[in-house]
Amino acid sequence: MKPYLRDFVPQNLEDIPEATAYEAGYLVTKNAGWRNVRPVIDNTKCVGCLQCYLYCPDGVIFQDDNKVDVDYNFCKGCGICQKICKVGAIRMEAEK
Amino acid sequence: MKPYLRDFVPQNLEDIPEATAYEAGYLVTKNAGWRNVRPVIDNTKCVGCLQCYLYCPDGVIFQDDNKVDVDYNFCKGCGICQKICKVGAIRMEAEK
Amino acid sequence: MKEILWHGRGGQGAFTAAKLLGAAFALRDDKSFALAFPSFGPERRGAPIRAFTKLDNKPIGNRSEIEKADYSIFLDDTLLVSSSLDELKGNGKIIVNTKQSFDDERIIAVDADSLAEKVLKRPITNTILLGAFSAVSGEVEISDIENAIKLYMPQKLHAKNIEAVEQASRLFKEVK
Amino acid sequence: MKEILWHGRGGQGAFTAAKLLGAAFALRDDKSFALAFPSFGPERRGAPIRAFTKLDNKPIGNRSEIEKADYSIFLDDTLLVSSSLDELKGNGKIIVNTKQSFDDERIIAVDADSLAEKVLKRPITNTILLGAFSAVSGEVEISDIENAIKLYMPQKLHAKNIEAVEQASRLFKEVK
Amino acid sequence: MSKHFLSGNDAFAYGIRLARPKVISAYPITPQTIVVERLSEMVEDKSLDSQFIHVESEHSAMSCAMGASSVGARTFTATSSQGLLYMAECLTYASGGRFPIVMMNANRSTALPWNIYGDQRDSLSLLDSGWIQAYAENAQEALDLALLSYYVAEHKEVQTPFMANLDGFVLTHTYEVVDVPTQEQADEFLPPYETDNKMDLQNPRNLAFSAGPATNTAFKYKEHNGLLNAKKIISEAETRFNEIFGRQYTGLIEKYKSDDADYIIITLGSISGLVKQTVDELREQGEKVGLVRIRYMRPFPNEEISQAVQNAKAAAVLEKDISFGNEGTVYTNVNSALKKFGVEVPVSNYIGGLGGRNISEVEIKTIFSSLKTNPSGVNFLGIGVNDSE
Amino acid sequence: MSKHFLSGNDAFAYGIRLARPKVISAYPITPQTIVVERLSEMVEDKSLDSQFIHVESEHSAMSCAMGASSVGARTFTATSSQGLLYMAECLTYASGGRFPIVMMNANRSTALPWNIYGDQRDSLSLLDSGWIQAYAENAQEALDLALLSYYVAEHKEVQTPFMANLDGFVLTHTYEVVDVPTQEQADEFLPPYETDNKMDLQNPRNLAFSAGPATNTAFKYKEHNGLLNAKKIISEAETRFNEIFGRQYTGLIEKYKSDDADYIIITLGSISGLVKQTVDELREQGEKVGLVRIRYMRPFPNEEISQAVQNAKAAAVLEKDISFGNEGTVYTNVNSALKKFGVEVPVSNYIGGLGGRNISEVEIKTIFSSLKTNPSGVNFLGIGVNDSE
Amino acid sequence: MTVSKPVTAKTISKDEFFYGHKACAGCGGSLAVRIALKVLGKNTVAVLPAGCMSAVGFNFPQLCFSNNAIISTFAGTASMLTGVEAGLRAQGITDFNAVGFAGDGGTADIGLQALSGAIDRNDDIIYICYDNEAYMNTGIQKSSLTPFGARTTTTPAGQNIHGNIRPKKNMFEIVAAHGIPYAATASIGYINDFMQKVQKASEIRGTKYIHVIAPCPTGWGIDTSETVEIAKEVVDTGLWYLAEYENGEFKLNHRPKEFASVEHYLTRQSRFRHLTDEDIEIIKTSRDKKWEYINKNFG
Amino acid sequence: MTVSKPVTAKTISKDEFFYGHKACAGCGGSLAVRIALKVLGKNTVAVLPAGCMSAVGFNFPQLCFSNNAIISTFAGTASMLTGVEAGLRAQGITDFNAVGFAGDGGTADIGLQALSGAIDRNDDIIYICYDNEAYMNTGIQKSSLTPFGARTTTTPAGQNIHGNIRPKKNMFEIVAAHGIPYAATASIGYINDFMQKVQKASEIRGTKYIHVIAPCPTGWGIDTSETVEIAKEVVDTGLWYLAEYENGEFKLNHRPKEFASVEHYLTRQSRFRHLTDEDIEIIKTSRDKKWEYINKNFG
Ligand SMILES: Cc1ncc(C[n+]2csc(CCOP(=O)(O)OP(=O)(O)O)c2C)c(N)n1
Ligand SMILES: Cc1ncc(C[n+]2csc(CCOP(=O)(O)OP(=O)(O)O)c2C)c(N)n1
Ligand code: SF4
Ligand code: SF4
Ligand code: SF4
Ligand code: SF4
Ligand code: SF4
Ligand code: SF4
Ligand SMILES: [Mg+2]
Ligand SMILES: [Mg+2]
Repeated sequence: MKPYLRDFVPQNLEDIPEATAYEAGYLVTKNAGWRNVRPVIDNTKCVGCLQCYLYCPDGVIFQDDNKVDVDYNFCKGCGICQKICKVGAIRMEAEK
Repeated sequence: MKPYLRDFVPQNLEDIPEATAYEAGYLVTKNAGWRNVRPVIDNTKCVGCLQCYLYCPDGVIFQDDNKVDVDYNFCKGCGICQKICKVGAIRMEAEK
Repeated sequence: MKEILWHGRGGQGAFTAAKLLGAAFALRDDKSFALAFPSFGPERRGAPIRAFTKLDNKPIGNRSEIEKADYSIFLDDTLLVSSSLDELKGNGKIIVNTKQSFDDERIIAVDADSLAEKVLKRPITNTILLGAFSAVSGEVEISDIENAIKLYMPQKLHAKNIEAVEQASRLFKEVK
Repeated sequence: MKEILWHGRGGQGAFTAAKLLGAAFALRDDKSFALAFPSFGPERRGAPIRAFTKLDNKPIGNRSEIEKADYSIFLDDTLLVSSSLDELKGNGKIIVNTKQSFDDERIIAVDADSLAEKVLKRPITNTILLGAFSAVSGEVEISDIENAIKLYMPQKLHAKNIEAVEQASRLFKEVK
Repeated sequence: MSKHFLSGNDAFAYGIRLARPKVISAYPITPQTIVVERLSEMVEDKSLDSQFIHVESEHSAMSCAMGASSVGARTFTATSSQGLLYMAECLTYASGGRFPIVMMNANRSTALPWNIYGDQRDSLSLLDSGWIQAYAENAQEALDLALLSYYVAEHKEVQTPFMANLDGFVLTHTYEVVDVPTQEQADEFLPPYETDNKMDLQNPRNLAFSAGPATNTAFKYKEHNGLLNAKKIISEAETRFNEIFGRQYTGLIEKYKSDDADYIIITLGSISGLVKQTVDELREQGEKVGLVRIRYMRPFPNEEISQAVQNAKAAAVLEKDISFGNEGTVYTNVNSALKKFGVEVPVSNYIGGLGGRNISEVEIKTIFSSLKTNPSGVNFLGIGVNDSE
Repeated sequence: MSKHFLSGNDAFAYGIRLARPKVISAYPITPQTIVVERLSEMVEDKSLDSQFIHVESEHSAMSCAMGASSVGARTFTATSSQGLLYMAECLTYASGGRFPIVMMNANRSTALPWNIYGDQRDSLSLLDSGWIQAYAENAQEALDLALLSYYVAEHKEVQTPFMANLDGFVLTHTYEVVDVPTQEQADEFLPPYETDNKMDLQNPRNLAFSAGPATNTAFKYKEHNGLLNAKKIISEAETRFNEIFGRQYTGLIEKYKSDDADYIIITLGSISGLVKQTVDELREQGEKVGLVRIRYMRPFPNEEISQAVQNAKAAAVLEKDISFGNEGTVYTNVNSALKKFGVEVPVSNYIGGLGGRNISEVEIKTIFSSLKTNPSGVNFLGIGVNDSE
Repeated sequence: MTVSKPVTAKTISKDEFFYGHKACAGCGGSLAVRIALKVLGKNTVAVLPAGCMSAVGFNFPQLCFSNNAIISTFAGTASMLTGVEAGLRAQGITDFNAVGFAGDGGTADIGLQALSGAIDRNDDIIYICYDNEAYMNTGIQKSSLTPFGARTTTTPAGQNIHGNIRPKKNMFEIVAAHGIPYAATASIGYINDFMQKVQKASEIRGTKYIHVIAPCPTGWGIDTSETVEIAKEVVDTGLWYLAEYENGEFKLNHRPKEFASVEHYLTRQSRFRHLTDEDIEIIKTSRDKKWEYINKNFG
Repeated sequence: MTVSKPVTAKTISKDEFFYGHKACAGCGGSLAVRIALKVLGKNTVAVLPAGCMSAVGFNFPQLCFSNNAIISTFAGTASMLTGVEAGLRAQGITDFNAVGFAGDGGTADIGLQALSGAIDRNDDIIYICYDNEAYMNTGIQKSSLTPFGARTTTTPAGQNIHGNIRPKKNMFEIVAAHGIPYAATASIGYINDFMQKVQKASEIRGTKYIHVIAPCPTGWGIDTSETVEIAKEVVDTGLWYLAEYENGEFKLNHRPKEFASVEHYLTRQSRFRHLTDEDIEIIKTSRDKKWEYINKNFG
């Protein structure tokens, strides 16, 4: 369970709800464009301690077979995970 | 220094101030009509301890030559002074 | 329309009487209407207050205070002053709780204090004056007042107050 | 009216550049007018933002965002996308901080990062792009920009940024 | 139904009990307090099954009501004067959020100077806040409004909070005979509250969000239409009300002998009773006078008022408020209606009852007679000044 | 004087510094914040000798300002939107107390939905609160209003608080050239604040008291007249302002090519710039169009507007607000003015810019052209709906 | 910290600053206001929010304060005080006291936030809460300082609920937790103690808070003559205590040798007359718990 | 009181409830909200007042909470929570958490009164203050939780004034002084401690308050990657402490063996960079005084 991207963007009068109430977790834009650097996880080094997962403010690190992976649609490249990873399994790479 | 009764009661448009600001301590009505019983001080018993003066919620007991007296215009007859007076110098009398 | 003005001090129950009278009158049938209200304001316990009852056989549109009364009722005779008579309509009457007597025929004296002492064992005279009003004015039946008391006073006060109303009324019925 | 659109990320100083440009232009004489404003909104640090400068020789009544620009200036080439060209007027130009080169003549590339590294010792390219704009467009004199910098940047940044503006401008003057 | 001798506050409390709100939050203020006291007694004696929340201010009273409404609970609150102003932020919040909260407002003057008595500056100064605003004439209408209000407010096509206004003291504290319906009747009239505009554990939703420039107008337009739809739903509710309770109300305005009247007073609230009585008297004397009583200030009865006065020779708006530096707010609204409908009847403005000043029968007669000669401008009752420009 | 490139907020802060307020209390809210930040900097760097009070809410900001004013100190505060609503109780308190506080309001939409952008529902929804309300067109006028406001508010014949409104973002956050007067000029223009309406250790007074039914109307009448007097004093202040600063303002309204216009837009605030530009353009094409810009909503320019539009064929009120269940509030006020003065020019209403939606030149042209054919009803820009009844 | 000699009945100013007011006969609140003003003297600017004291003292043209005084909004006591203080200081005036008198509702409920803000800024003001344990001016509704068990018009006592079910909010400790320069509790039943605390407050710079129990015969259901007695009794029973907070330390000023009867205290008041033995037991237990705490933490 | 096993990185719900939001990169507040919701689970109704967290999470149609969530007025977090709780309970629904997330300004300033009211009623809600030490959403203005010395846009640092001149209000102790069932301090730098406190709060009935330090890279002037580090450092320096209040007792949860360098902590943040040695001395002295108090009073 997690907010996720939808195709439909309500814009017209009919699509806009009557009250300020709408489906929870409805996403229509990504945050990828915010990033200058991206975290890259070296799965060979990762020990699955989940500290990066715990401390990511955006919650974009997820568990993947006892290892972890990043949802680059929403990672902002803050670099917290890189600092948190005690074994140095994460490095930040320039986006360009 | 004390609020006191005035003769002039502002009622007309001209007499009413421009803003909600007026002379401090301006009284136009008495409280005597509130009283069913009145405190009467027996000056022969009074020892001038001033406790009645201190505890009167309306501040209507005043010092008079080391004794005390009551401003009956504003005394409400609550009876606190009578209870406070340790020497029994105050008794409450029916108003009628 | 009959207009009844009540005078008392906060706590003496003037407004309760005003309200009971209104209820007694208005609930008796579909053609009776009443308004009852206190004088509105920041008055505190001890301060003189007024209350109002208006009785009519059609809906009453005027919610203003009564200026001239058919009956002006005083729960406490210290409140009765000479200008009190100015508050009466031409043939208006004052009913006052007092031990004094008056030689003005517009003023009807009732020793409600004594009656209250006897019947209620408390110095509350409002229902007694209501009983007196009923007898004097004939505007409302004792049974209607009893009905109002049952509806709008706490249960434990019913019996004594009904008794008070009846005794007060009897006082006048006898006199008359 | 000349309309200049600025693109950057929060913190890169796009709006400062927009404002300096407006000040440089408008304070030079009584016949020059400018508006400068950021894109309004809850955007946070890191999010792409836009800023706007409008230059004219009469008071500017239209406070709306620029839809089609004479110059669209990018402080960061990751923000430059193919649709960026749609934001230009017919003869509009893009000025972009980049190490790449483009074979579209509407796009003018400036390696502002390198120049910033050299002159400012910090990766802040806004005044460099302002210098570039001055040289490319001829809309505003270097001296006016310097004046604006002196008025609206903190004292300790004056010298370096003036240097940056001048060097950037020279870059283009030479090329041209 | 059974007859009772009740004050306006009591009557409203009886009506609210019949409506079975799930949550009641309120803060004391004269002259509203009695309605809340009654409800706390009903909760204590279990004749009303409701959560009674003692909040620490009116802002919290409304905020709490919105919280309860946001999970689909029917809610009630009440206030007056300073209290209404103190919760002003929450008023637009509730209407923008389309929470169909019902609030009783005891109309009272606003400080400064302080004054606890009845005038209507409190609610009329917040006319733009997106609430339905109704004004009761007497205790019976007060009780009935308590029931009608939920019907209208919660209706799918309306979804708008409802402020029922009772004149302070002269209505809230005045006792009169009131027919109190039975719970069965009330239940037949008023369905339970159902809505999509709520947080739901089965079907999570995000509420009360931001909407930027692109979509904001749409939300505001819908809100506006919710209020406009209320016109129809008020009428629907009143018809249904009459079927069940046998009392028919008349929609946004009440016309009293105005159809053929030459001179009309337009007013609202409990003073209407006295105006009616005066109309009757003057009619007996052969004067063709009438009353148009505004029952709802929002949605505003533009068309209804215009039609009601179009054949008169002159009309006066009598109101208990003033928009300083202009004129009475009701007058402004009425004028706008007449302007739009091209009604050229001259209309003057009488500001009366400020700070609880009594409006007398004599004054009402004076207004009627002044309509024959000087039908214009802003006049203050109790000052004797005509401020026409 | 010297020229600067300033935002509306900056300009206002410069103006306030020149007015030398003794106490400043404020609470942050977008898009007002900058003005307060600037002032806190000026206090820090000692270019302004003032007490800067960090209050914990807007209610306290205004309450603190009233406290300071009640001892005779010139005071300033600023707010916007939710903040203005949160202090609503204090607005009527300040006006009823006749405290000549100056407040800058950054016009912003009000929740719900949340929206930080500029529309004018905040201040227009509190039009009845007894404050003078001015609306600036640009940063220069903003700065000048900061000085003019104290002159008018504190004048013996006015004694009324003053709300200077700046459109959020499009004015508060937009930079343009502003002439900043010297302190000497400002001191010449604006005398120190002197009043009897204060607590004074030498001459004790009781303030902000109660006034019952007998006297309340008198206080309200005086308050009303204070606002009406402001009309004269605004004009006096502007004349004096021109003498010293060489800029002449035009009182309650500004007429822009409206004298001979067939079609007129009536509006307020910064959108007027675009309307002027459009008028110029259309005039060049031979269209007889014009603008009436409302500079003051209170006191309301009934007569001025009526005169300005009486010879037109049609007019439109363009405004950034809506009184739900009725129409735009400015429209209502304008209609009432025209009704009273018997001006039969048809007037329609355009609600635009809600929640910061842009109003474009094309839309303004459309309004002008629609005036030729369909001059009535309530229209929403950005929805394409005509709501005429 | 106090340097002056403690003020007494003999030495207190003979001026009356609160006089001719329309408070009920025997009103404890009016006694608190009267005495505090006499201690503070004529250079005092008083701010009173909506509540009984302003309602009875400011009915134009009956204006019952002879010093400078103003009504604030109900929520605005402290913030208006801040403005008064800053406004005078900004004009170069320094020899004055800015004092607020707010009821329990105006202090612990709707005025709490502004008070907290003023303490946080450490504004140089005196804030006196006269606590009559309910919203009296509007007709005896529950406030957060209404004690457990009390009947009010919004906490009716009946078969199902025995009056107020929540304990009294602890304003004294809440204020102390702000690190205020001076805070104290008092009772009009111990008026000398109260006078000295007011005097002390006037001699300290920064924010001062005094919380004084001021019984209300009307709301508590006692005779008008019993106000002072009952204000003493509440201290003697240990249900209220006299203490100070200064320099970060709590100090108990008065320790009853043995507690007076809680039953007697409660049953003489009609607001408590419905309480069952169990209810009274709860009250005693919570008192004892409080005193455990006091004994542990107060100097 | 907690019976459940403490939640950890391994056992915490894999659901994400706060996702796709527009907070600045590295935002501490969003981490606090995210983690708390993961602990509380899907039957949670969240109330957020105006502030960064609502501003970044609720821009229609980008709605970033997958649980039920609502924005309250800025002042209305606690009172809206009360309504949510009462409204659900009145409908017979009991298996849910009502949680509020308010900033320091929304908690200690404009929302304090409503919070105090909710605690006083002992409403069954969890109130979490994410403290980033200023009004961040409006651009870094001073709140009453801004620490001494910090530069904000309304407490500029210059020749005459060195940033904020007032100490941080002590919300934890103010809340505790209300006699709340449970209160705690926390830091996102010690996330396990925070998680367990949230878990504990969810298992206690009545009002719960958790005050979590949540650094803001934008407002504090640090790199986006340093948020967690600095949140740990503030605890290690002793400038913040991890504690609980329960059953009327304070308990310290973590005692740094020796304090980390205050200078290092301060100077790495641009908001403190202007501080003089004397300013820093003041900060250290007041920390030491606080720890004296903690050592004396906390279990
Ligand atoms: C915003 C607002 N809400 C409510 C009121 C109504 N009100 C006036 S006084 C009062 C009661 C005051 O109680 P308290 O502060 O305890 O003082 P007391 O009357 O007991 O002396 C209330 C509720 C008001 N004036 N303003
Ligand atoms: C009544 C009111 N006043 C002011 C605001 C403006 N405002 C919105 S968020 C905010 C700052 C919030 O600060 P804080 O509570 O610390 O949360 P943060 O933004 O730091 O997360 C302010 C001042 C508002 N929304 N409502
Ligand atoms: S912190 Fe490092 S080791 Fe631990 S899960 Fe993340 S990447 Fe793997
Ligand atoms: S860089 Fe930041 S947002 Fe991206 S995964 Fe790492 S912690 Fe999360
Ligand atoms: S209390 Fe008694 S003895 Fe003392 S002064 Fe009063 S009357 Fe005299
Ligand atoms: S009876 Fe009461 S008011 Fe009169 S003097 Fe004695 S204490 Fe004072
Ligand atoms: S109600 Fe109580 S507090 Fe109010 S004036 Fe009367 S005795 Fe005093
Ligand atoms: S400003 Fe600070 S608190 Fe707000 S979103 Fe950015 S990092 Fe988070
Ligand atoms: Mg009280
Ligand atoms: Mg914050």
